Amino acid sequence: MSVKTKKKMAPRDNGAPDHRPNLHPLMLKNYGKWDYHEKLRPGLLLYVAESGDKLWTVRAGSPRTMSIDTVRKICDLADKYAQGHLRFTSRANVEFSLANEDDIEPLMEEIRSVLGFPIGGTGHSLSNVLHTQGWMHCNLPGTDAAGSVKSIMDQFINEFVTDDKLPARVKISASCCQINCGGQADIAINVQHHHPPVIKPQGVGICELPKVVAICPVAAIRPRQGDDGKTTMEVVDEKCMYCGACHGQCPTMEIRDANTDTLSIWIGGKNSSTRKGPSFMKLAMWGLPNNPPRWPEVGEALQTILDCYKSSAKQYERMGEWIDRIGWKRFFEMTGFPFTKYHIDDSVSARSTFNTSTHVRI
Amino acid sequence: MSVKTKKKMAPRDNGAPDHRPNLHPLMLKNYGKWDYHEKLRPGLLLYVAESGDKLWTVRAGSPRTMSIDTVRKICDLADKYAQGHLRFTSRANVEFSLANEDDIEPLMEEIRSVLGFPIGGTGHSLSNVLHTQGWMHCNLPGTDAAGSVKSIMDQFINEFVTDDKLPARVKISASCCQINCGGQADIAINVQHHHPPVIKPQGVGICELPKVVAICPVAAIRPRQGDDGKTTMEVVDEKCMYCGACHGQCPTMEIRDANTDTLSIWIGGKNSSTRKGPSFMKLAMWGLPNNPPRWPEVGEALQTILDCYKSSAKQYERMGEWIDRIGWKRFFEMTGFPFTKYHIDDSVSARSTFNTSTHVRI
Amino acid sequence: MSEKEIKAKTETPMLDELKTGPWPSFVADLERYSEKKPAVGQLLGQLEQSYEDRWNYWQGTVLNVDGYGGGVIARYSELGEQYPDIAQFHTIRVIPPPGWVYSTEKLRELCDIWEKHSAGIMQLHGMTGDILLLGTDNKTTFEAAEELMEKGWDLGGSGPALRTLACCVGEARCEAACFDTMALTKHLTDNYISELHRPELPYKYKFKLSGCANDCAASMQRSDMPVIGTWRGAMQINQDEVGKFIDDKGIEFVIDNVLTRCPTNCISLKGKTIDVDNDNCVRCMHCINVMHRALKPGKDRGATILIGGKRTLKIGDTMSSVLVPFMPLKTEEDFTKLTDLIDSIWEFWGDNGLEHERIGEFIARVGLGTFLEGIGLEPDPQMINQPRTSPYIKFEELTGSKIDGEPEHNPAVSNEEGEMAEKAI
Amino acid sequence: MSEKEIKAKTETPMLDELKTGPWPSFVADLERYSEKKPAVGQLLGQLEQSYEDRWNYWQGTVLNVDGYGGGVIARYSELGEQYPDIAQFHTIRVIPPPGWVYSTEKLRELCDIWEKHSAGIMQLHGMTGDILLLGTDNKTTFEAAEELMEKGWDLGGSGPALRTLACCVGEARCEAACFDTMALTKHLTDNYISELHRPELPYKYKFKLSGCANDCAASMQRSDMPVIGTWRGAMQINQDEVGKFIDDKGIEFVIDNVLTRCPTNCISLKGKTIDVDNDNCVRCMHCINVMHRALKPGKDRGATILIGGKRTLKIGDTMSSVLVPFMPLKTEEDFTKLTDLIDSIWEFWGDNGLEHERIGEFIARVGLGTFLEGIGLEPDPQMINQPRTSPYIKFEELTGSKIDGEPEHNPAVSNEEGEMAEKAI
Ligand code: SRM
Ligand code: SRM
Ligand code: SRM
Ligand code: SRM
Ligand code: SF4
Ligand code: SF4
Ligand code: SF4
Ligand code: SF4
Ligand code: SF4
Ligand code: SF4
Ligand code: SF4
Ligand code: SF4
Repeated sequence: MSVKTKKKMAPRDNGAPDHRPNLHPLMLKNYGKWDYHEKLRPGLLLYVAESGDKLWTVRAGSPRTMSIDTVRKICDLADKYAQGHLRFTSRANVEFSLANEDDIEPLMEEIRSVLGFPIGGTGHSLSNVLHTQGWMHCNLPGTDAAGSVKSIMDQFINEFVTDDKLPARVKISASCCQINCGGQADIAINVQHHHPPVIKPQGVGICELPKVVAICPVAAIRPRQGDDGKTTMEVVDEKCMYCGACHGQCPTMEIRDANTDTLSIWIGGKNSSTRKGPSFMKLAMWGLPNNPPRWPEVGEALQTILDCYKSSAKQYERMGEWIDRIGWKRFFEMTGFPFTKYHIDDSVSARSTFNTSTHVRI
Repeated sequence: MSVKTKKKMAPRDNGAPDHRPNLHPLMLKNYGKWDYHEKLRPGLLLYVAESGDKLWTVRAGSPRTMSIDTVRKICDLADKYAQGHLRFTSRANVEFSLANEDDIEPLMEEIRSVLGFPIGGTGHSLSNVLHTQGWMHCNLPGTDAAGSVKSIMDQFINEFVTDDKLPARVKISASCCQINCGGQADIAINVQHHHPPVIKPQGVGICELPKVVAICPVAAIRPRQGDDGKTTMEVVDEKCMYCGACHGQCPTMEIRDANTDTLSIWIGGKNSSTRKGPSFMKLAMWGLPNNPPRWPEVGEALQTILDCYKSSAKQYERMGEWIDRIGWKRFFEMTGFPFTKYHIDDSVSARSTFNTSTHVRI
Repeated sequence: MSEKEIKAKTETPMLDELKTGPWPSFVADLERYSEKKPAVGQLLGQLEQSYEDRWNYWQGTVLNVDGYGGGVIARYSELGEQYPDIAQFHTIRVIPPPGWVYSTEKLRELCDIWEKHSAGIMQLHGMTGDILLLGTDNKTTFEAAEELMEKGWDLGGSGPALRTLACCVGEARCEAACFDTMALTKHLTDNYISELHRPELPYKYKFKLSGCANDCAASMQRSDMPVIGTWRGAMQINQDEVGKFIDDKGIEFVIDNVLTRCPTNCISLKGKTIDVDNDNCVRCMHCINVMHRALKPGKDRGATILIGGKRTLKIGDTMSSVLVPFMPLKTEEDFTKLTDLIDSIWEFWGDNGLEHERIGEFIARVGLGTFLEGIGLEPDPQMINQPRTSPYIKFEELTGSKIDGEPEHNPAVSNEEGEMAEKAI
Repeated sequence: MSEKEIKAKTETPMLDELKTGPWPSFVADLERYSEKKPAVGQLLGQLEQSYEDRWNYWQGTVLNVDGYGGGVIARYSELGEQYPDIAQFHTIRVIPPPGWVYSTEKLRELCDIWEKHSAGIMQLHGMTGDILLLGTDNKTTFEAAEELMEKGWDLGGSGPALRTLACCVGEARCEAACFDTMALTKHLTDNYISELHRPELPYKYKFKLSGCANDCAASMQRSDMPVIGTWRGAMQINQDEVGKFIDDKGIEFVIDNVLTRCPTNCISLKGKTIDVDNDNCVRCMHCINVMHRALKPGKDRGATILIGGKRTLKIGDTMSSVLVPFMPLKTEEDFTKLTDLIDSIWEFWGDNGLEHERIGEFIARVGLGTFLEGIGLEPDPQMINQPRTSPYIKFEELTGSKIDGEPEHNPAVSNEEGEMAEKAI
């Protein structure tokens, strides 16, 4: 496919920057030839190559959203200690790789003092919370994400800076609307709507009507002739399941409600195929107030979940595996969270979530 | 609810006969107080009560369909050796319970010589095949069941009369139509239709039209005005999935076809919650000819399955558990059965059957 | 379809092939018996025709014994001309003693009645659990039924009714049994005998009772309401016997056949003893089956009540699922609690179920949550394997989020008309 | 909804609460930075308003760089009057080096460009994997983009297009990696750069690449096509290290944390060594993770290609499922095999997919069987956990049952009119 180009325009379609020049020299040298790694202490791993080369990696927690100034400070440290290279992890942490063991302590010191970043997130820790735009940039959010992440990480800083206090790695995500750009996780915090979308009168007409009608998974939206003769929409409340898909398609379909939206906690999601394979996250608790700036009710619920997890899970048992083993009954008992009819799946494949065995814990 | 009764009518609503007078005296005496059992040899178990009482149980294979003469001969043996009592198992085998060890040999001898029944079906055996009416009595069958059971049990008599040649208990069922009154089993043989029902013209009108229309799971049946002005039905071929539900409701909807119906083999069904819990049976092979009187192609396929199972399953591993462990890939490789697109679920919950992990065997 | 002329068979070459081989032959048996009952010979003739044509010659019809709406499966032959003695050839379903136990006296009584009135064929037993008596006509059906009932027997279920119950041998001979399957089978049969005889439910309803999770009554997929024995609290462990077992079989055997087979990994080995995490034992029976001299179900016993199992028609196979995790089933009051539950289920299903809709299909249609509300049972996490994964929840509750002192209404949305087209990005 | 007047904030008491605590505060950082860039202060003001109202004040719009159909997420503020510097406040998505590795030189270059043209906020990284640069207006967006591209950077994906790829660190630093995640990320990005920039697919398409089953790129539920490393043949076992591990940790630890955790129970203990049933090892990585000095992936390495993962919209969460169990990914030819597969998928989906229908939804709608036919891939039992359970199969094949010498047609069905009503029994 050819691309229209204008005079004086910069080159197009550059593609991905080459990783090789961006790699730490020891990573490039020993590329594909690593032998083993060792967890030395929280936030510090040693990678040993087949060649015998050693590389120490220091991991620090980052707020993800940063000013240019902060990013430059990170670069300064990388230049000073990490041979002018650094990387970010898939959970938005910063990693400095060091060729010299002696640099570990000074680097750690400066990470803490200059950047104000904590060191940890390795091993069986609660690593950085994946999160989304929130009120800072998205057009759909019902809550903020960066703020709740800050609150969560403040609360669980000890679980970040240690690597053996938890049974296994704990991955949390926080999203600002039900779409959940933050993704599945051991624990996810998500927005929950409690009524069908309200159609904002002033907006009708700006969206492509057929597209809005088509996006509704349960065919709850239908075109309607307005009083003024213009075609508008209506929502069949009985059918609507408050999913908000229409809102993403057309801002007129206002699904959010500052008064009635709540937050839910979902747990047991897992991407790794390690042991039993990936799993979706399941509803643990709904109806938590959307309470900025620190969402204390969410923090409390997380504390409860993590306390129970710590006290009862076996080593290497991810959140969902732990609950699979002890059973959801015990989970609800231990946490004291109410089990309600809303916890029971009501989709077409609901039957596949039923306990179709005599396996009970009594 | 009161019941209309006429003069001279026998009593109604008797309910279930009392089991107690029908129980072997030692079973009645030690009711609820059994301590343990021992597998002495194929077809012979010893039950020891807390009281110390011993009861030997001899199990014999039965064809289920019997003349009164045969049933009386069974009674004769029970009178002679089993204190005038007997029972049938949930797989239609006959069980004689003996108070005296000395009676075991003579009873076994007479079971074989007088009844012509084999002794076995206990432990890790292939027990009697559960089956259904077939051409002997039902109005829906596409094949016979008693006949195919006879053929199967002739073929696998060794697996019936031994109790340690198989990794675990093997339960087979054979049904005469897709309804499968024989039920889920480790291996089930079932009829398969290859086209929509053909409406028999002479029959239209005998059934309640709305009921026939209503029973179709995919709404493929609709009323149609016939040439003669009478309301008849038509089937939308694109929608119809050849399920035959309409045929059960109305014999006019002829789903069977002696020329194109085939037999399928389904495996891995399990009712017990032992270990991983119950499972449905899954399609292993389709397109086997419906070939009376001995259905040799079915026998061959069963032989293949059982040979593979024997050679590869671990002890206590039921058919489905074995395949779960080795994976369906290996199953199809070992058996040489073709894996086709028809093996892939296409129902609304099809996604739940996909391999949503990286777990592969390569 | 082409017509072809069918003649009454005098030879049965295909069926004859079923007379050979080590397994007892129903053909040989019936052939012998046909000397007494010519109908049986004709039955074999029609069967031979079916074998030849791979086609069936029975049509269904309806025949009811006075006061009953079911229990007889009536058939007439399409080849009635060729085989007049089986022109009508009905089956009577008879309720057996729970657990299919017989004194020869009672079984002989059945034989006598049946020989007198019919072609004299018995199937022991039907897949639902009935005694199936084959071969009466429109008249002898009634005679046989009357005589059966005279002697205390009763007809089994058919149609949209409670069906004949079935249970495993249970406490009568099995040390694993956690409740009295036979007594409860009798109790439920007698208690609901009217529902069994007079079809008034939306559709059929089957109970099967197993004394433990081994489910020897194969109830999970074959009954609308399985009742399956289980226990509360700790399993009984005889550590001496455990030690003997380990000595006898070796430690690898125990790891490979017991420890690694536990569905919840809740057994651990401590030297020559084992430790069971009873909180996480799901009463699956496996370890008990393998080490049954050493392990036994706990002492506080009862049953799990499940619901919704059936075969495929319409919505696909349904497996039963947990309704009541544990119910003691010892006393009259225990039994009453169970029948109260059944009553409320039948009432809600009766009021709202569609025709030919079994309880599993009904629950799938209305949703388990609604069903529980309808029958007045609290949701219990044991009913499910896992909570919902879909965030689309149809709450009836509006609020929950309101925080004290916060604005009562949503802030005004911008008054500007959207000037630029919005696109999903 | 009631209107209320909104004033520009000079104080941000709620946000200020987010400045305390041990975790680095984006509020504190941005507040400091607002001294350089007033827009950032206004951003905090509007954010404070959102915190107060629990309401959002951004509207979406569309803005495209010449030659591109995506890569810019354009926003205008509903409070543009109060906060003029963020009236337009767009994000540019920039493709990072695979694995998010940077030389400080390149990262500083990015900082310089961004500081020059925008509010100067960076998010490292977005959930899809992009470098997110926040804070340009309708004009500076283009200036920044031109300069970025001048320096060799490129815009990320948005809309119904291929999205920016993400991968784990892989061979660059991880001994578990089974293929070169970075090289393939670069290859696919470059190969499909046009599809990434010009939205022409039915909907978004995401790749995420993980070097092994641990899936550190979290690809299974977050990408339409995960590529996950695996191996063929035997795992590498160093039995000396096994022995050391057992000595060190004890046998119970090995049973409880390795043996019983293997999803296919395929590890057995033989004294101080272990035996892996490689045929049944499903390459889950667990034992290797725990005993990584003793165990390593096998030597013949490649990847599993999966398909269909995404979040909930419309049909509920979908998890990716296996499409190609094993594909070597070493040579150019290997890469070409993969892109051939992708091409055929995009073609079939492109021709038949609905608007806003992701590949997982598409497969759910047309059926996996049809999909495989459409892309010309043979069905493989590894694609599924289990074959169908429903007997209702829509065969295209008619025959199969015909037996030599048997009648060509069904026997005639009885001519008699059904005289009695048929009832389901
Ligand atoms: C750096 C990073 C990859 C990257 O390219 O950025 C990474 C690196 C490692 N991961 Fe990971 N994982 C990283 C994100 C993930 C993710 C994705 C995520 O966090 O969203 C997952 C999948 C999560 C899920 O299931 O949804 C992940 C699942 C694992 C697992 C499997 C855990 C399990 O048992 O399920 C292992 C194995 C283990 O723990 O031994 C693992 C192991 C490792 C090892 C030990 C691999 C190695 O030999 O280097 C590395 C980490 C040392 C440590 O202790 O943290 N890593 N790891 C990511 C760090 C994120 C962070 O900053 O916290
Ligand atoms: C007699 C009978 C119960 C009855 O009331 O009639 C019965 C009796 C026993 N069963 Fe059973 N089972 C009987 C049908 C079943 C069924 C149902 C079926 O066959 O359709 C099942 C469930 C099948 C399924 O999953 O669909 C069944 C699943 C078991 C199991 C669990 C097997 C497993 O691992 O999944 C055990 C435990 C064992 O094998 O140690 C068991 C164990 C036993 C024991 C050992 C229990 C005991 O202590 O007495 C008894 C048998 C001795 C033996 O070796 O056969 N019995 N057993 C049934 C004999 C049928 C026959 O003639 O072959
Ligand atoms: C006789 C028997 C087979 C046998 O040879 O043993 C049988 C025979 C019939 N079954 Fe059945 N079913 C028999 C046990 C079963 C079972 C197994 C069980 O009960 O444990 C099942 C599977 C479990 C279940 O209930 O789903 C079974 C599932 C069906 C179905 C499918 C129901 C469904 O919802 O999927 C039908 C068709 C229907 O109900 O519309 C059916 C319908 C029939 C009918 C009434 C056919 C009809 O609609 O006209 C058959 C009458 C045959 C006859 O001439 O006697 N039969 N049927 C079994 C009853 C004997 C007895 O009373 O003891
Ligand atoms: C920026 C980002 C969140 C973040 O802060 O990191 C994001 C932001 C948005 N996502 Fe997302 N998604 C982002 C990663 C994800 C992910 C995770 C991933 O890619 O790994 C998911 C879940 C996985 C998936 O693809 O399903 C995700 C699932 C969605 C969906 C739901 C799609 C679905 O089929 O269920 C939508 C709505 C849609 O597509 O209609 C959506 C839509 C959006 C939109 C474009 C909202 C809209 O429709 O206008 C958001 C723009 C916000 C903004 O102002 O920039 N976003 N979104 C992530 C992209 C940054 C980047 O390019 O690196
Ligand atoms: S989760 Fe929702 S509100 Fe948040 S960034 Fe994604 S689409 Fe926007
Ligand atoms: S919220 Fe979801 S279900 Fe309701 S109208 Fe909108 S798209 Fe349809
Ligand atoms: S399986 Fe079908 S044909 Fe056979 S008895 Fe049952 S309903 Fe009749
Ligand atoms: S065979 Fe099944 S799908 Fe086809 S018309 Fe009959 S009931 Fe409907
Ligand atoms: S189900 Fe349990 S109690 Fe009943 S016979 Fe089987 S093993 Fe015994
Ligand atoms: S009964 Fe089952 S769940 Fe309980 S300890 Fe034994 S094997 Fe484990
Ligand atoms: S996915 Fe595997 S290869 Fe990639 S970083 Fe994680 S452990 Fe290493
Ligand atoms: S990699 Fe996983 S499946 Fe393979 S042996 Fe190890 S634990 Fe078992």
